[in-house]
Amino acid sequence: MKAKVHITLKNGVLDPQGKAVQHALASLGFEGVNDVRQGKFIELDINETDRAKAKEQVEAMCRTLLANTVIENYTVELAD
Amino acid sequence: MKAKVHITLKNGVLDPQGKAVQHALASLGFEGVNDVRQGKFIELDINETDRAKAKEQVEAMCRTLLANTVIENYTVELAD
Amino acid sequence: MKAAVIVFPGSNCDRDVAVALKASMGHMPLMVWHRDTELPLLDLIVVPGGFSYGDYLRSGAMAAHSPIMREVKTRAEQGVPVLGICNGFQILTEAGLLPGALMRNAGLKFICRDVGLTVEHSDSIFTAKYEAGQSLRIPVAHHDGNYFADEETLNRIEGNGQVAFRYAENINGSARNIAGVYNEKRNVLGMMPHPERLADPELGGTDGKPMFDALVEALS
Amino acid sequence: MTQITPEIVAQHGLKPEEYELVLQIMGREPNLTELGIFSVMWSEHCSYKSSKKWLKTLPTEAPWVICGPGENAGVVDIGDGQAAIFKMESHNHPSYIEPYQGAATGVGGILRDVFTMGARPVANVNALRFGEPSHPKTRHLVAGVVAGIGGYGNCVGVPTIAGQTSFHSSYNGNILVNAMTVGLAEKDNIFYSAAAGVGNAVVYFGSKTGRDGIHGATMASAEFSEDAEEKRPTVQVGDPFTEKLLIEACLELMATDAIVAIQDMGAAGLTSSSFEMASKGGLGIEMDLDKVPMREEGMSAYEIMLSESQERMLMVLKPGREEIARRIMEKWELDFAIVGRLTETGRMVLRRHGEIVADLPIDPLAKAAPEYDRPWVPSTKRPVVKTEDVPAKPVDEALKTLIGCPDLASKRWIWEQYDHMVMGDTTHRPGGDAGVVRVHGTRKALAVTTDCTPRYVLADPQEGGRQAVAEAYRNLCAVGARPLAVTDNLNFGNPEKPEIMGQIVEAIRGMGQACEDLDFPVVSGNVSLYNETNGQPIDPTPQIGALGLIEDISKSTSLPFKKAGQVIIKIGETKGWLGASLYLREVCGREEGAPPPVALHRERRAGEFVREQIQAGIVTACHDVSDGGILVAVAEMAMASGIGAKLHAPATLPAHAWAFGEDQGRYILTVEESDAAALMEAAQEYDLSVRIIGTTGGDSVELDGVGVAVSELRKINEGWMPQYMGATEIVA
Ligand SMILES: Nc1ncnc2c1ncn2[C@@H]1O[C@H](COP(=O)(O)OP(=O)(O)O)[C@@H](O)[C@H]1O
Ligand SMILES: [Mg+2]
Repeated sequence: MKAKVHITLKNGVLDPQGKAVQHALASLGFEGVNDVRQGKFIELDINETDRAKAKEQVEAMCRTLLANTVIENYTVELAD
Repeated sequence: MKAKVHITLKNGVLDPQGKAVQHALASLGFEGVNDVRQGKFIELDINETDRAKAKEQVEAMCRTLLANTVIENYTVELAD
Repeated sequence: MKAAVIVFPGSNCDRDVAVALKASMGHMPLMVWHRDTELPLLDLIVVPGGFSYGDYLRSGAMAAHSPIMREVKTRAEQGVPVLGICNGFQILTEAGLLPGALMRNAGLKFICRDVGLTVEHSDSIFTAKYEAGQSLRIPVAHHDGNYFADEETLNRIEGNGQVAFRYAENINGSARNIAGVYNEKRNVLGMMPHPERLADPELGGTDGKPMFDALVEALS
Repeated sequence: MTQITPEIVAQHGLKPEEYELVLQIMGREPNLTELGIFSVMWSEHCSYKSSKKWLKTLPTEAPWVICGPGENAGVVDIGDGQAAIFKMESHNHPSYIEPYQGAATGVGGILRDVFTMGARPVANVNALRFGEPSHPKTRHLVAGVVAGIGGYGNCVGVPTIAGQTSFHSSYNGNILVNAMTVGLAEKDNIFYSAAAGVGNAVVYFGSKTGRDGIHGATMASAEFSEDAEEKRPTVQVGDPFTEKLLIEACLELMATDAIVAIQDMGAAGLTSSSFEMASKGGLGIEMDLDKVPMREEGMSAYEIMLSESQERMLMVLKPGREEIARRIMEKWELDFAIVGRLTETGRMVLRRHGEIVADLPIDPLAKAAPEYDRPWVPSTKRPVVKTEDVPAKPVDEALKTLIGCPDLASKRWIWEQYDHMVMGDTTHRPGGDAGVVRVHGTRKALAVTTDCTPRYVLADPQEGGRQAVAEAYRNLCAVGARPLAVTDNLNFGNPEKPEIMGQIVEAIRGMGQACEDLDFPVVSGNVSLYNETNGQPIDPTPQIGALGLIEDISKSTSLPFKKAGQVIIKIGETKGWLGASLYLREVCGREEGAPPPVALHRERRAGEFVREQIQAGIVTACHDVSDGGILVAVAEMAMASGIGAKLHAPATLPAHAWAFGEDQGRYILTVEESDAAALMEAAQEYDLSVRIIGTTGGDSVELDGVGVAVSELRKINEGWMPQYMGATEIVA
């Protein structure tokens, strides 16, 4: 089964990368960009076929490794 | 308008981060992870209100800056 | 000889390479701010190492779009020698002046140490003072030095003699151990190792110095 | 308005007596913003209330000291109109919570302390203490902290040239991350923080202010909405790219004559920077908080004043210089705002949305911060362990155990993740006794080291305090540098416990004696207390950072043997002291005994002698003897060079005591055979014990015929850390 994980910075946590990208876009002439936030997108291919168990497993992976829960949030989606 | 950009490595491009994550998951005892690919997830808040124009604009941003098309693919989604 | 070093926000080896150039050239190069749009007549352009724009998004990506890079591209096309070191190499690939891309090191860690390098051939103004096959010891200091290009590109650049240096030992996952590449005309060189860091005996070696000496000899 | 209840006072870490003082100073009840300001200004971190009394006893003066403690960093004269500026800071707690960002922002903070004074940072150093390797959190913390230090320092482009790393169970729940920066400035262009000139503009520049790091204790306050958790990350995120711009912008502005006073925003951000500047200048400030560049909407005065967002600075400009400053900040793409003016009122008056939201007297708040003479008890002295009571294990086996133990194993895994060569002046890379960088464009060089042996300090705080300073002194002498001054980071447990307070008092006393006798004053430092988890304190760790000057880089030396057939000479007396030694701990499994005593006068003579011999140009390699004793020191010289050594111990001592005893004040030198006699003779004048102990050469390190191959030693020494860290850690 395929799982898609989105990892984003929590609200209020400074995102230096997003800030720099926003700046760069402006200097490239892209106007009207109010905000940019950069996160991670991780695709996993796992053996588990039971959806509930798969979700549980990937969430455990997020908690222990994929996300830094002090500053990041994560969401897990399973492919159909 | 909000736009979500996914940037993923092209097929055939080795993903050192994904591989390391896969390895780390295994050593943490998560079994049955066949593949991990790590990409970027960028959220933009732009002024443009016309959907077609917004999409066009964000795709231009991807081509010029956000993605390196030698190694990466991108997709753009607009929030409703 | 007139050389220029391009300075981006976040460049941090600009002074180091200027000092190495001065040691070979006798005078300081011109330091050019990234927002400038024009360059004077020049014999050599150096894109130095560092963390332009913090290496945020992708190393070199934002610097590649700096106003000055348009001018650097034009000059490169006219045949002016351009040397990109470390972040400079990343910028030149992002700007499309060199083939391939530099990805995160396979070990995912920043690596700072001396590495063994082999010179592929001495047939360029950068390597004229080295012998083909010569082994060098030159420091690296990078997080994103894992050279990637698709097979077809790799075969092509190998065939054209565009590989400049290879690592003696694969430290970062680079395809075919590639540490440095030329453009087709061999007037543009990008390399991850830092020749300017071992161009002074007090810093522990001088294997990098012949590159600067060769450039000065050819371009003066 | 929020009613100030005893709970809110307590959440702000103020004791009821302290709150009484607040009421007296204010003459009324403070509002929440004002209370928050008192709370951070009177925190242990900002006020040094438990340690001030004792810190005052440290020697801080010498003819070459330009500025001692009290400013952002210490300043020493290095000749030719140049000055070195340096300091050490801790980021212990944040690094435990979020190792990458905690360590990264620690580096960022100490860099700012140094460039604020007009110096270009030229070297970084770090001292790290982790829990035992088997503790489940240790590996993750090591990976994160090292990546964070590298991530920040590498990007900013300042080489990280030395450090210290050790592991012990006392740090299991409370690691230590101490970072030090050394900078270079022109002696007559140093910047201080005292505000001057009523009417002058108070300027904010750097990054925008967000809700980063706002004091955790204040979260429960009624004024905050329910999504407080989500809104108030207590972890700050570092932005090294902005820091790099800030360095360049500051130095560019400092080359003009625009600045009256300047101060970085460190702990307690805008509050402490503005109060310190005003208080030092005896002036007042009126600030309009609406002008503060903000990253988030709807920030309250409380949040703006207490935010610990990184990469921000505050300065006072001369009249009419606002535009020059603005242009430079715009060039470097940094935020710039005139946020206030200096007044003669001696008060801090803050406005938000047009209303006065705080009005506080500056001096009483800054200078009348509580100062405690906390009760303390002397530490119990541990008995001296007799040599004959320590089992003699085979010397070769013991050497292998020691050289591969976590504390002595090579830290290459760490320092290869740090750019230690950027700036093009690193002549002595990590792995030696001190890191060395040339003073750019001159023949001079600065040597930097950081040292402390917590097991000695635990066993006897005063002796341990002395030893930490002495070892730093020795490490500088070992590369041929004249020791100039020290900075320190006093890491201890809860000072409200008399036995911990005793450790603090005695360690400071020992440090003070050593600094006095070695003519090695303290010019800056930092105190980190309450390093405890569940009532378990860390081992007392008064970390010393030290700076030395090499007049001519061609007259320095390094640790590796240079060639075979040279004579190995030991300076300093060997009695075979095994109490509190690594041999006792790692080979015998015993953590006990009094630590080796430090004889400061002999220490000084030995240092002077070694420096003189290095100056004379006859010393080919030099290493001080510390953890693990003579045999470990010689093995380190062998491993660094690939050249072996043959040693002979005197018959008067058991081999293990001679080889692994940790008597202080010793060095190992090598010289050509033809130079040995002259050196031995010169030593007589210094009244030092000097002995030829062997010769270099061969493929192994041998003591009286018992040896281990250098290649095997290397494998063990280099192997531990990479193997321990494995490939299981991902740090983005
Ligand atoms: N965290 C670190 N960062 C950089 N260098 C380090 C670190 N930890 C240890 N080192 C280096 O490893 C070597 C050994 O450290 P240490 O045993 O403390 O030396 P010494 O006994 O001379 O004080 C030194 O060169 C030191 O600078
Ligand atoms: Mg030492």
